[in-house]
Amino acid sequence: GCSSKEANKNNGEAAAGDEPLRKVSVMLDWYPNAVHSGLYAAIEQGYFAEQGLQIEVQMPADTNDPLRLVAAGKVDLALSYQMQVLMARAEGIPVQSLAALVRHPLNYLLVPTGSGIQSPKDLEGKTVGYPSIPTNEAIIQAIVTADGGDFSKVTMTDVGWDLIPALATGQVDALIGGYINHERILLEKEGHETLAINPVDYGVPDFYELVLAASEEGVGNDLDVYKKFWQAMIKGQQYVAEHPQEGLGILLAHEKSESPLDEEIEEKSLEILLPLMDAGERPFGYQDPASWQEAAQWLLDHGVIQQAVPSDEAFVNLVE
Amino acid sequence: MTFSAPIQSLVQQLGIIAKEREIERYRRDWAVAVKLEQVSFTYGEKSEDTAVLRDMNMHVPRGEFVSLLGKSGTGKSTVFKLIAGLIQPSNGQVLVEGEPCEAGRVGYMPQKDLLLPWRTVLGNAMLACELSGGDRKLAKSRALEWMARIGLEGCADAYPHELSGGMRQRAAFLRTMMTDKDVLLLDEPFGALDALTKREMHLWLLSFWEQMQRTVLFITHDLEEAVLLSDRVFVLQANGAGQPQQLRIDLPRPRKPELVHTIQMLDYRKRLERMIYAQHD
Amino acid sequence: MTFSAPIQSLVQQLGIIAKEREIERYRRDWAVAVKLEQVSFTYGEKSEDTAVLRDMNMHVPRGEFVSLLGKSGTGKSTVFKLIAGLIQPSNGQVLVEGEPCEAGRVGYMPQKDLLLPWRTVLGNAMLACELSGGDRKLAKSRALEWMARIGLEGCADAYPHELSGGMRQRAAFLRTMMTDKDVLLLDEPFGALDALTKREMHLWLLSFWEQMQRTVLFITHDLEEAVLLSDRVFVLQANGAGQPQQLRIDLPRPRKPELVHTIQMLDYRKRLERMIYAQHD
Amino acid sequence: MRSMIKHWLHIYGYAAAFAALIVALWEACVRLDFVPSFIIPAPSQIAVAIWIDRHPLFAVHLPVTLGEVLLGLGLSVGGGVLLAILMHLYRPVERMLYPLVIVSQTIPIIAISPVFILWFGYTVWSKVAVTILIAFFPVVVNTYDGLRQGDKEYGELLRTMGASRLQLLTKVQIPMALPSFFSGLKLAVVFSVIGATIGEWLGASAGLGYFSRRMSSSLRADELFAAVVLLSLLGMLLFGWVSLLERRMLRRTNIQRRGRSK
Amino acid sequence: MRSMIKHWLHIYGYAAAFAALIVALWEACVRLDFVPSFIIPAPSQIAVAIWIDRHPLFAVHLPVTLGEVLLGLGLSVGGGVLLAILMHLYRPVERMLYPLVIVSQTIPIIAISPVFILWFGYTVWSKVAVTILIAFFPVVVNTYDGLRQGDKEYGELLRTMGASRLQLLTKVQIPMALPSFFSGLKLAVVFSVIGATIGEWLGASAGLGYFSRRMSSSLRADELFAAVVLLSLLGMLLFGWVSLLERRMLRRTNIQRRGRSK
Ligand SMILES: Nc1ncnc2c1ncn2[C@@H]1O[C@H](COP(=O)(O)OP(=O)(O)OP(=O)(O)O)[C@@H](O)[C@H]1O
Ligand SMILES: Nc1ncnc2c1ncn2[C@@H]1O[C@H](COP(=O)(O)OP(=O)(O)OP(=O)(O)O)[C@@H](O)[C@H]1O
Ligand SMILES: [Mg+2]
Ligand SMILES: [Mg+2]
Repeated sequence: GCSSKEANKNNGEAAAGDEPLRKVSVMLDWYPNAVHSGLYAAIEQGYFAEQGLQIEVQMPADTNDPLRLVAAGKVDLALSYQMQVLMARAEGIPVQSLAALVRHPLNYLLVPTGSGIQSPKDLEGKTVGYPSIPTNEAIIQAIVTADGGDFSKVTMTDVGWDLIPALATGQVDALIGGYINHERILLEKEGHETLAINPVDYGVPDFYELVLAASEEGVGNDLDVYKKFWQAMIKGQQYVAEHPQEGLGILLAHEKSESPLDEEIEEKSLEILLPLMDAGERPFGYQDPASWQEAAQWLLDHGVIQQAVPSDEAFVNLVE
Repeated sequence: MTFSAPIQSLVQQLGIIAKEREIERYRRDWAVAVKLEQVSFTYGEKSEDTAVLRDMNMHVPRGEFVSLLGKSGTGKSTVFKLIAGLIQPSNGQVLVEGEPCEAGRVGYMPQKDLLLPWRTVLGNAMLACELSGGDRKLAKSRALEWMARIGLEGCADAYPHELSGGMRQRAAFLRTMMTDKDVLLLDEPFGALDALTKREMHLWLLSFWEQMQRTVLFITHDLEEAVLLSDRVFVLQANGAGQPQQLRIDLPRPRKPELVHTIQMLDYRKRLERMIYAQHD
Repeated sequence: MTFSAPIQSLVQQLGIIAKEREIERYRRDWAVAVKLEQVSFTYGEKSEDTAVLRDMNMHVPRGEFVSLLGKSGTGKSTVFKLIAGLIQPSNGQVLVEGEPCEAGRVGYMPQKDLLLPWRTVLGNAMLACELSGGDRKLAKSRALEWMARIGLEGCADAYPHELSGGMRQRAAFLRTMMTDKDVLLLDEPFGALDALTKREMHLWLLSFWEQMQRTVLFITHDLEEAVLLSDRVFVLQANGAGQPQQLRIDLPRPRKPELVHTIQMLDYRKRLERMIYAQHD
Repeated sequence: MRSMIKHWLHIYGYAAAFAALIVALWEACVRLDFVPSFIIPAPSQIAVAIWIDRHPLFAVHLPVTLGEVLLGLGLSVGGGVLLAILMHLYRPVERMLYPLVIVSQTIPIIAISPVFILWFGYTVWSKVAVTILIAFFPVVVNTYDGLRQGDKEYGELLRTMGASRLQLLTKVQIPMALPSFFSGLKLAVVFSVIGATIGEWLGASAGLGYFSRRMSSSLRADELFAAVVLLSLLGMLLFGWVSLLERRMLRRTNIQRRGRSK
Repeated sequence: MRSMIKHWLHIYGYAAAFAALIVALWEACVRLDFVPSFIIPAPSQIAVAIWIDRHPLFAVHLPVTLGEVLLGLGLSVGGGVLLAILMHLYRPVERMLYPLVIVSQTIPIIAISPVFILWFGYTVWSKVAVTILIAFFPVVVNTYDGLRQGDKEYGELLRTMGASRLQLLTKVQIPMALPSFFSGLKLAVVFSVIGATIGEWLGASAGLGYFSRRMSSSLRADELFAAVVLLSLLGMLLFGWVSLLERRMLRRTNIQRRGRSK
């Protein structure tokens, strides 16, 4: 950012540290975990301060809250899901995505190994558990149908927030809505090996799992602030990508005093996440209009949203 | 306005006459502490047949000690509740010192002692003072003094459930006497007392009454007690109807307990018995 | 074992003597319905000085009608609670028909009426039958019959709060009489009744007692009542200590209410008065 | 008829006016954008949502939730009263079980929801179990306290009449515990509604709780609040019904509450 | 001293033995794999977790939660009693506010969690608000019922002594409402613990509820139950303390509960 340098100049001799930092509040999609190590690294390494920002991290009560609260102007930025941003827009909630953190689905179909289920069509006559989010139903329908199965023979069970116990205690035969970097690792740790089936292999668009969102009003007023924010995030993510051990260490240290994280789990998680967060040629966070287009169309086609959402209005890129 | 002298004096005289009439009326009203006029009362929403009181009339002269007698269940306590303003007559009116009755005008000792169980005897006695916002210290010293005189010395800090039946009754009596009201309604205040204690209470109540010249209405089943204490005795009709019968007790005051053993007492007692029994045979 | 004849007969004789002695003892015990032996009692955990009863002795012969008199607060009701087994003596023993007292052995009418407010008069009267699992129909017809005799006809379905003080007392009395116990404790059962109603109750209670030959203990403050009803009167000491004074009432039975106006009555009354007053002067 | 209406108007006039005022204010707040409608929708929007979704709401979800509520409530009340009576009769039972009962109330549902899933699966029983967990505590505490409160003197009287402990309980202590029991019941009735809702969050395929959570996940506030309004109405209805029952029962039994002293 | 210990053993012996039995059974169940330890860990595992995390648990989270509980409880009780008194004194207030109070109890927290955040942000007040929401209802219902229950006759007596409505309230109705109020308070005390826990789920950065949720989401049952055990202990302690207060108060004031009739 050039603007931050300007600000420094304007203040003359005043040291950068003395200048009041712009406060930016970020609501996480969930409690801190490996996916947020870039953010925490950027905070700890002072990348935000360099940009003249002070970050306030908040945690939600429910995965649906971040979007609502960012739209209501209670927080500046929120981490959420691509599909949910589209659903929110379909409901007239004025939010826009600013950047893609995780560029591919983490939400896989999980089935216990040795259960005989090899591909989605084997789900016929089985029970699939999902957290109350309706997109999961659409995903199962899509992949079962694409695989030549009959979705009407699949029993869908809402398992609330108890994803792991549902599968581990045999209440359901398969699970959708669990993440390969979290639920799957945890299941494995408890001795439940699972087969993870990627929905993308069965025609579901390769959507962004995690995006950064802001309200339309916020984008209108503070786009430059958000850009600065993202610059710091890029540096943070880069730091983590280059030094995964240290990057994770920062997160662990941050959480240590209150709610110590399980190091082993988070390590594995980060290992899975890093490639999925990498944008390749493009800078970290870049969003492809085609992805949005595809996702919006898919949601509409599968009845998750009732009216078409113009996909180009759903996002703004902070980096090109 | 100006008038000629004779007319002026005429107007003045007329004014004086009018005022005297008014005063006279007041005097008459004032002389009656409690007045029941054609009072009817029914509990609940039952029909007229089940009325407890029917067209009852009763005048209690100011400053008199009046007893109410009557068979159990004839409505004595109901009359008290009417005068105390706890219930409203379905017909007729109840006047206390010329005004329609309302709660808080008279001192009322109900038939049940109704001592507040979470207050000590002293606490119960202090209730009236607390409610009217009087001088607490004065009230306390008076309560303690009176307590000693009615045989409750040392019980100031006892809770009601630690008292015997007669002690509870005396504590309730004390509480009523602590209300500074001109009219006192006492519903069987000494029913649970032995003869000796009762005699002490009589003496104390009489001396209190003679000093203060309050109006006292007194329900009892003890005929000797009624004669000993009262200026006038009302005997309620069995079916709660009409005018209660009256008997004036023309014995000189102050009255001594020894009166109980006199011929006069026997005579009054017999007359009262006849009045009560007559209604039921 | 075998013994020679003379020894056998000796053993037999000794056995007979022993048995006769036992029978004799039983007879003596049996003749005493209620026995208090050196009974002391203190409420709470206060020191000995505040004892309500101290080394009290009292024998109530079987089948007698016995009254308890005493100044208010001397411990009459406490004695009843001991006999009813509600409280345990801190010293000495209380025997009912030769056995240590325990709740449920005697019929007890407490000083407060304690009618269950959620039951009608009939429901309250039926309590004893329900508890002992007796014949409900029989009990009901008996309750209704007795209700008529004590002036509560038509009140069977009334709730206690709809009754006058005297009616409540009679309902409580009825409930006690419905218990089929051999010993009855009546704590001021007629204190809230007018003379006429009281007379009716006396007549009924006496006829009941004469028929059934129960043992009755009766607390009252009405001396005439005590003399009229009792075979024996106990007068409790003021400080609750020692043996209560006794007076046998040697009047022939059946006793008529007119007895009240006889010389004998006056005589007994005076003696009792002297006994009570003597303690307090 | 007319006078009946007048009487009701007199009694509930204030309340109705006040409710109308609140609804109007709320509508205004949302319309004037003081509160975003995706966080709290306007009453009119909720009404529309209820109308549009009337079929799933009333025909599908309401009956399911109602069933869970009634089943859970019935078991809570039965079990709660039984437990209270046992604790009252046997002191050791009280000492052993009361702490457990309290513990059950302080365990966050997230900690034991897996247990419910393990034991009951996704049947109606997992929801009933949550309902019971939430609704039975007030019944236990209030009934137990009510049983202990009863005037000692009535109990003494009955003892002199040879009453057994059980008779003491049925003839005196239970009647005297009724007012307190009813306070607990009123709480339980309301709690059972939220209990069923939370129970459905643990996993369900129908019910107003399930519906509300789905709508919340789809960010459809109108429908979410449509379900909430139904839940509230259900709670109020049940509460009103129990209050009525209470009034009848206590009037008939003349226990304490003989009308308000004016 | 010895006899004191004996006395306590006698009173709590059963309870302690029973508790020990339960803990032993539980341990066995987990060890023998009847229950997977990631769903319910063994008591020994929990104990180890408490020990390991003693610093964050006792130094960081417990004080935060305790503060919320006490603040929320205080406000619930104060506000609840005030509301009950107002409803008792003014009938229209009752008719206007009672339905609202009931509604507040049937709204699932997910529906209004954004509202709390919107209004109170991430301050302690959002947690206190949830605590109040959960804890004040039993206080209101029990206190209100208690005020109405009081024997009418005492009130009548006071009216003949010229008592005003306020005096009636303070001299008769409040003393007579105490037993019922205490039942409500006991409920509120326990509910305020769970209230603070749930409040912390709405957004917090410390507290046992926050801790437990985080541990739950990463399937760390040992730590989760370590927090749960602390919450339960907190609830029991508060409950015990209020019970003690109740016993003292009611004994001192001789209201009804003059000991249990044996
Ligand atoms: N609350 C009530 N509801 C219905 N009836 C009642 C009520 N109170 C009293 N009664 C009836 O009214 C009548 C008169 O009762 P009241 O208490 O005035 O009698 P009383 O003359 O005081 O009798 P006692 O000498 O026995 O006290 C009785 O027949 C009684 O049954
Ligand atoms: N529960 C109690 N706790 C403490 N003291 C009590 C209790 N009950 C009674 N007493 C005291 O014991 C004494 C005797 O009481 P009791 O009721 O036996 O008297 P009583 O002879 O029946 O009197 P009364 O004729 O007035 O009914 C009284 O001084 C009383 O204060
Ligand atoms: Mg009367
Ligand atoms: Mg007595």
